[in-house]
Amino acid sequence: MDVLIVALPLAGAIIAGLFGRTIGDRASQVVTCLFMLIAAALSVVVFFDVAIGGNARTTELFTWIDSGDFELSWALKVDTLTAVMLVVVNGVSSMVHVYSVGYMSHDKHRPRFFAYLSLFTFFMLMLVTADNFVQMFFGWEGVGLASYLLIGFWYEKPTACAAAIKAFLVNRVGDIGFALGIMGAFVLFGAVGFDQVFSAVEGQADAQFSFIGIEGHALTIICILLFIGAMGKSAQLGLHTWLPDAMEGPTPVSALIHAATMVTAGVFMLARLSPMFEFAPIALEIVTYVGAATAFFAATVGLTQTDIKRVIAYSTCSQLGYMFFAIGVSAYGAAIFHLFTHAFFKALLFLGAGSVIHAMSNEQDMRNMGGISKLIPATYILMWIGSLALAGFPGLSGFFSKDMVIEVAYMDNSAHGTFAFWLGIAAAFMTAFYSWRLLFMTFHGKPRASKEVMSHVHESPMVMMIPLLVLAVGSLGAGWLFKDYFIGDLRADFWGDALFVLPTNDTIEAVKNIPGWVPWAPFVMMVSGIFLAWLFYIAKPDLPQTLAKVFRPIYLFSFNKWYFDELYDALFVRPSMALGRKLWKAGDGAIIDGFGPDGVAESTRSLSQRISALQTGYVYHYAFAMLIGVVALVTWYFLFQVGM
Amino acid sequence: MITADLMAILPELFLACAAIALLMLGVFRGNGSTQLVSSLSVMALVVTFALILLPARPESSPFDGLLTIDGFGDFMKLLVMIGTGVSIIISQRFIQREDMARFEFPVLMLFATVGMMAMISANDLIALYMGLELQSLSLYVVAAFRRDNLRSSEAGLKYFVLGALSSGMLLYGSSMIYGFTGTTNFDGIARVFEIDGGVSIGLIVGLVFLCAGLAFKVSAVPFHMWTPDVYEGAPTPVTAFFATAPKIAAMALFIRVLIEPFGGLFDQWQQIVVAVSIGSMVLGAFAAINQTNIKRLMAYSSIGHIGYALIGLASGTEGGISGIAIYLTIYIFMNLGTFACILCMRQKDRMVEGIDDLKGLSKTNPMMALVLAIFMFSMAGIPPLAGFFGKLYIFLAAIDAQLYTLAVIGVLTSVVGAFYYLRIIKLMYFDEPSEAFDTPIGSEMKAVLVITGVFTLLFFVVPGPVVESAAAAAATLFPG
Amino acid sequence: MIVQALAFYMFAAITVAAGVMVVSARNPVHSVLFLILAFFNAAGLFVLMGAEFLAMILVVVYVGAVAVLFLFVVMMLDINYAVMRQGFLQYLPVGLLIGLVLLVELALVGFSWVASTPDLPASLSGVPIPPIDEAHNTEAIGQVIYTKFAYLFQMAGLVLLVAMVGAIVLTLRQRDGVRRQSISAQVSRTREEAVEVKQVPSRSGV
Amino acid sequence: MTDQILSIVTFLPLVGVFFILVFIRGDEEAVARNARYTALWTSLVTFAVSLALWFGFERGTPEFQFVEEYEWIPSLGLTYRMGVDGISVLFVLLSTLLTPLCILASWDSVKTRVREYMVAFLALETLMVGMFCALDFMLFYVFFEGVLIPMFLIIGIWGGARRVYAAFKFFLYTLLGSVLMLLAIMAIYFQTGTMDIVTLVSDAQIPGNMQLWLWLAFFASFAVKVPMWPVHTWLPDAHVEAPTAGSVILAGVLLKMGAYGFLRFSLPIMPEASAYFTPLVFTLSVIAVIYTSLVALAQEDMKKLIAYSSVAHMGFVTIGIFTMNQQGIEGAIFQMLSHGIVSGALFLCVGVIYDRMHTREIDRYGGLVERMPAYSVIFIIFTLASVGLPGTGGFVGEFLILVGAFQANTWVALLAASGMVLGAAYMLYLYRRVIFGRLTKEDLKAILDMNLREKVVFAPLVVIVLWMGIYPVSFLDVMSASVSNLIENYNQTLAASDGVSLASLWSGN
Amino acid sequence: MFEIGLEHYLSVAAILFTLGIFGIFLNRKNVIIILMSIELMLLAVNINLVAFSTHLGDLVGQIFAIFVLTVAAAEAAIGLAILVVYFRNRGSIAVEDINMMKG
Repeated sequence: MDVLIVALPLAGAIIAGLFGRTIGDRASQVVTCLFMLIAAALSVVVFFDVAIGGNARTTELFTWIDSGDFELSWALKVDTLTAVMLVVVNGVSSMVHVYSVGYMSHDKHRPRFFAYLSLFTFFMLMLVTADNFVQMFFGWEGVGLASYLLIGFWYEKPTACAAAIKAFLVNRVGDIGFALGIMGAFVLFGAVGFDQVFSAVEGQADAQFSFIGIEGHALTIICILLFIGAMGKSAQLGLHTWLPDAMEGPTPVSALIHAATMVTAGVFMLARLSPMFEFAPIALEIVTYVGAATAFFAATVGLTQTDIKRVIAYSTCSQLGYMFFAIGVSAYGAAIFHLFTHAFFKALLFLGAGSVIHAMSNEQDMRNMGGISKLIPATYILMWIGSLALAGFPGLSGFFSKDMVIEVAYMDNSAHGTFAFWLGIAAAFMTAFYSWRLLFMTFHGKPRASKEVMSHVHESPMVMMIPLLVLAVGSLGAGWLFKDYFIGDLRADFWGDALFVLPTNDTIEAVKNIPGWVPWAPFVMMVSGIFLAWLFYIAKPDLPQTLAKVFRPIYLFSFNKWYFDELYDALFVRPSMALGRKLWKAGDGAIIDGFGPDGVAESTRSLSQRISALQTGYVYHYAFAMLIGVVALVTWYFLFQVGM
Repeated sequence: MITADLMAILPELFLACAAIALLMLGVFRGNGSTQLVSSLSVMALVVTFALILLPARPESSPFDGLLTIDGFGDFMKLLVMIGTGVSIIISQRFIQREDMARFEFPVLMLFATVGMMAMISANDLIALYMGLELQSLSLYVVAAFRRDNLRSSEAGLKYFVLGALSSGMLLYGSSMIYGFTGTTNFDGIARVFEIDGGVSIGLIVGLVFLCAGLAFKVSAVPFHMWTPDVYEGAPTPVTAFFATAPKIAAMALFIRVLIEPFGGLFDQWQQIVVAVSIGSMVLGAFAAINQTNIKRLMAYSSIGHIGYALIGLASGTEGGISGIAIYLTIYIFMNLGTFACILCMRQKDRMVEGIDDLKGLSKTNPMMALVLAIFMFSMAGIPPLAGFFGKLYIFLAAIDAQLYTLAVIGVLTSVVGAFYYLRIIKLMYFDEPSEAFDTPIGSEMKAVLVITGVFTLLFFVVPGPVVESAAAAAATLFPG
Repeated sequence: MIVQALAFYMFAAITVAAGVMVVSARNPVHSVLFLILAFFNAAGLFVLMGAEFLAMILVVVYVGAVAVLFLFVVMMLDINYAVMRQGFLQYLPVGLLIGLVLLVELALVGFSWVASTPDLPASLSGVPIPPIDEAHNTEAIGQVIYTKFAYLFQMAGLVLLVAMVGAIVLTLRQRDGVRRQSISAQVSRTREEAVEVKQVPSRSGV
Repeated sequence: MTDQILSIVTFLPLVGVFFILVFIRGDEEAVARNARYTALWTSLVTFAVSLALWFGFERGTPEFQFVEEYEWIPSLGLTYRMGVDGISVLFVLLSTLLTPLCILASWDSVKTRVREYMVAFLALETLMVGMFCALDFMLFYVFFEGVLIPMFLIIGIWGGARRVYAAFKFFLYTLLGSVLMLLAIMAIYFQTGTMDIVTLVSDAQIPGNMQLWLWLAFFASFAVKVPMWPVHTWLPDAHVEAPTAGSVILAGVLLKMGAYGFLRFSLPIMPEASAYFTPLVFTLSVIAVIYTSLVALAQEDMKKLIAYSSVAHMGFVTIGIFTMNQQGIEGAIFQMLSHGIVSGALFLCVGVIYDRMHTREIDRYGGLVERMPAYSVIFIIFTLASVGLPGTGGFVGEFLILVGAFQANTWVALLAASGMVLGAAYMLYLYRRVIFGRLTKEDLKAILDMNLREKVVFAPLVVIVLWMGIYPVSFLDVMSASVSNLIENYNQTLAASDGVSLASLWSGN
Repeated sequence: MFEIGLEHYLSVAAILFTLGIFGIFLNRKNVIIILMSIELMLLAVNINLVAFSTHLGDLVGQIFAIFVLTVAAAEAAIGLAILVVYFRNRGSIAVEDINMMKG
């Protein structure tokens, strides 16, 4: 069954990808969607079997790499953590597949699209079922590839191509960290299988290690390296720049990859590696700081964006920050729980946004929307549900997970915990603000689109709405339904061996003793955020403009995403190109060739000319040369060899 | 006594008599008999070849030690026979066409060959001198053989003037050696080094002069200056001849003189040989790059090759000498083949000598281009062609003798040298044809091309015979 | 002794002086004549050293044949006085220097022979000069040159043959249209070929 | 039959050469056609025979197998000795695999002097295979350098505009390096008295300071061949100017010869010097990886870009070799194999569109996916393999090398890993400019997708690349015993030597 | 001074030899002078040989000298023949004119 879950998407991808032309659009769609749905159903079965039933297991397929001690196999490890991810991945993926049938109905490359989607799902499943670092890396890079392909799906758009490459490259930067981390783990533990490594962690808890001249605690170094990988994939501050650009891809892609699944791989990885991180407190601290900073940063940027998908993208970024700082304070369960709920409502938001875009004839700029709540009421309602879940409205799924995250940060009772807590609170406020800003700008007010566009606004077809409904149900109920398992009292049985927390670090447990005001703080923030949004965009629509003028630098700073892209462009991209050109023309061309082969050839040629100029053709010169030869030799012997 | 002596020099004797007989035949039959005389000359060479191989010639020193008959000499003489024989064969058509078909031509080559054989066997300074002069005088004449051609006569004149100067030096050196050892006999000279104080500055200066004379004959730097001009000016078959047989003979003589009588002075002459060798390799490699005339290019190439061969001599070991023997064997085949190609370079019934005339040969005459390419790669020393093995043995000897610097310079210049060989291949294969050469080429040319080409190409398959007999030949120079 | 010395110095001085003139005379004919002078005086030196046969040969062969040959060619080619051209003086100092170095070195070698006369066994070559009362110079040479050195003698013959063949092949020209004497044809002529008897009728002419 | 299998594989192509030269007559058209078929069948049969090596090769032993030995030049102790171990057998197969594909790839693109072309290729195959099989030092050298001849002709005759420059540069550059190696071989011969590689590899006793010089001489040859920075500049020129199949062989096999030399000779015969010079190799390799990747980024010519990427990838290989641990070396060998396939395939990809448009300038393309979907798929597969995406052959080698490097020197691992980013950058950038975008150029609008012949060429390569990525064990198995034996010997020798003598190199000896 | 020893003869020979060489490479006039210079050199050699022969009491030197003379005569003949041929082609035997081939 485990094998089938993984293999079905691959089979779908191969069929649609290679034979899509032969079997036609329709067949491709049917095959991939069907396979995905079956896989999703199986995942749910597995979830109950493994997570609830406690049947963790590992299926070894066949040896992959075997080089000295570096030995590993293709394997499917299914424990609770994996099972959760299987549900999330396959669930969201199957919904997105179905949704895409409607959303992409006008595209002429549908088989390719579905092949990519299925391929992505396959890689994601390989990632979550890995029982060793390298297979995880396989899935890790594989999803990066699929993401690349999907972002660049509309290959005619230069921006899409650029975004695709950017996504791949930025991810690669993170992947280097991941790869080096794997290597460090291999050097330290002599193995790359999770089970072998985890069982050896305690023995190596104090091991020292030297990396690029830095002498230090081995586990910390390794964990930081691995975390760099997670940062790349999960778009954490510094390596986040690809995520907003990735919105160039079709919207279902954004929902699947850039909201629900791939970007959470980093969170998954850290959770998976909890036995290692637990022994690397400094690494955890760093995770917390980065996560909190991301949560805050992304939220600030989200305030001013005008592209509907970008707003949601920054929101994703921000929520990922939450998950990370939850992990940073050892609340792995909370992080995964947030991941789980976030998948539902973020996918819902994205698909909803897709529905809006679909309705608005592919318009994505919110400044050109407005006043369509009546025209597409179902979408409007669903977007409300998604936003409420995101903002953490009590009872909805986001409420349980997000509040938990903020609370554990508070209860960590440490500098980084507190830091994360306050930034989290601030971000919660902003989350509410930009979510409702989005709602208000999109659906309320006067229509700002052209007449023609407005006349075409229509509700999406059923094939798109059903997935939305399913996700909405998830957004509404998933938190309430599963909170006991993930973060509640049942969590010990639920997680089993999948997560590891040192008893001293168990912040989820500590939350039980939380001061009374803390759980209320996010709620207050949410309400005030919504109110502010209402004030700005319904009550006094001129206010934002005025504020933007008054606080222009701050506004621009936020609007331009803290100038990260510009910074990287100036720091890495352009210098690399320029350096490449310079090295090519000056390094290879002028210096190496100039002094090397070409220079030698040139001097040989001129030497040759000079030598053959000696051959004057005059007999007396020839005779003279002979004489010089003889005299030189004789003199040589007279001067240096007389001693004998 | 005298019978044994005469038996010992039977090949030389036969060849000399044959030459005289052919001379008479020519005189009586007139110039119309050139073809006949040529053919008979080749026959005479074949017989001589067979006589050398005759097992009834033990090692000996006939004529009171004036000569020495040994395996080394025989090996070199065989090479000389091949060089002369093939040169005569490939010259026939040329001399007919170029209006220089006179019967004296092959006869003079035979006389030169007799001289070479005398040189190779010389065991006495006087015998050395006589052999050398017999050879040189004949060569002076054949160089200027196209007497109505300015280039040819200029070549003869230059060769003569410088050759006379060199033999003057050689003689002066001989006289010194005679004076300081009291004998002209090689065995006697060798014995001097067994005496304490036998080595004197006079002897060394004499040796230097002697070496200068010999270096001129092998055209080693700085006594090489005649080579390019003479190679260019002399009629092409003569150039082919110059590049092969006399080189072998002079090299053999050089080796014999330095190893046998002056073996005791090894430490002294090694320096000369090293200097001369480096000079030759460097000059051969660099100067050739600039050439546009293929015969001139071959001249520089031969200077370079001699430089390599001298590395073997500089090592002064048996391995080195056998390396030279192998090197020269391969060298002679490559050169004869190359010159056969050059002799086929005719456009509109006119000889051409420009390297550029080879352009696009691979399209107009693929087989000839292929053979020439084989020779060029081989001369550049690229395995698996024969030329590589020649260099291999030479450098082996150098490394064995720990002449690392020499070896390194050698291989570096061989890379430079490879450039101009490749340039010829480039012209033939990479460039578009300019004008096709006249076809068909004579069947004797084809035969020469095929034999030398196959030898060069497939030498590596069975290198045994040449290598083993070269080793055996070298061994006879190093008794005990 | 003194007579010998004086004779040596005279011969040597004239030889060297003539040598200088051979090289430096402007008129090639003069050069040849100076060469002849140098040969004569060298012959004198040979006599001083007791090599009479060589001295004689030098005079007979060189002066009688070679030098005259030179003279003949010089006359035949009718060469003008050569004009010194540019570039000559430029090399002169270097040339002189190197020549001088060579000269000094050669001279040093000559002196070193006396200084370090090697302790050699008498007449390594086995052909000692016989005492004058046993055989004079010519006889002594004659005794070995056809026996011990017969091989070389034959080689010398070949060398001369080559020289002859070479000289002929290079310079002999058979021009078309030039009538040549054919002795064998002349000798073998018969009466029948040479004489034609004609019946001439009277009063009609041939 | 099985006793001489290596000789058969080596010299079978020459039989084809003989056939082509002797039996193929007729008008130009017929000659070309028959030459093509003869060459193809010869190389296919050779490949089929060589498969016997794959199946007959006994895994798990470091011994040389299929050894054969005949007298060659006894006076020098030279023998004709052939044999393969786990390291070389794979390269033999790589060579025999690529040759038929190359012939097939040049089916239509080579129109002039087809007969000579095929002869050159078959001769090249003989030399390549022979080089990997040779167990006699001199025999090895003969094959090693003999390769220059056909390659020189292939570049020079059938190459592009600047083919003469490229051919000369290639030839003289590599010749310069290898002649120095020749001297070193001789010195080793006189030091050890044998040319037998098996003996030399297992116990060569060479004094430390001599090792250094010898090592440098070998390095001169292999570094140029690999090519390592800064002696790499011949490669872009040669690649760009060579005909497609020539580039394939050049990248696929010829570059491996240098790295193979390091493995076969430098490490086992001169272990102390290898250890001594490891930092040098690492430095140059890291520079190569980063430097050439950056340069590749700036390229405007497709072939040149891929050529530079080859330099970068071979930088990985040299790092792997000198890590001196199982992962590093196995990774290096694996990387060589996969790079052989991948870069070969990439050159073939370039060839496909070059044949159609006769330009390699990147700017002249764009939006090809529109007209050439199959081509785009093939191209992206190899692009990704080149990038080192897990699941393709490129990943396993690269990753193992990095694992090895991490153990040897973390700086090297880090810097080399940064090459992964740059590698992805230039390859994807290339792909984007060629394949993606809008199809605006008029002349591209009629371009045709790959035909059956071209697909047949690529099919085995795709299969192998994926096979190597998903089930690399089948290759690692073959080499592991030989590699561990190599490392063991190396460590033993190193442990036995005091290492003090090495210092004398710089204080003069 | 008045004791005439070997070194005197050798010195004369050395001077003559050097003169001969000088004649070859310093002479710019005509080739015949070069031929004569060669004769001078050979004469020097002969003086050397005879001197050594006398002082060693060994006849071989003189024999050698005889052969040298013989060869020198032959050489002169050939040399002059070539010279004549050259003159016929070029119309000059000035040394500076003999440079058709160079480089």
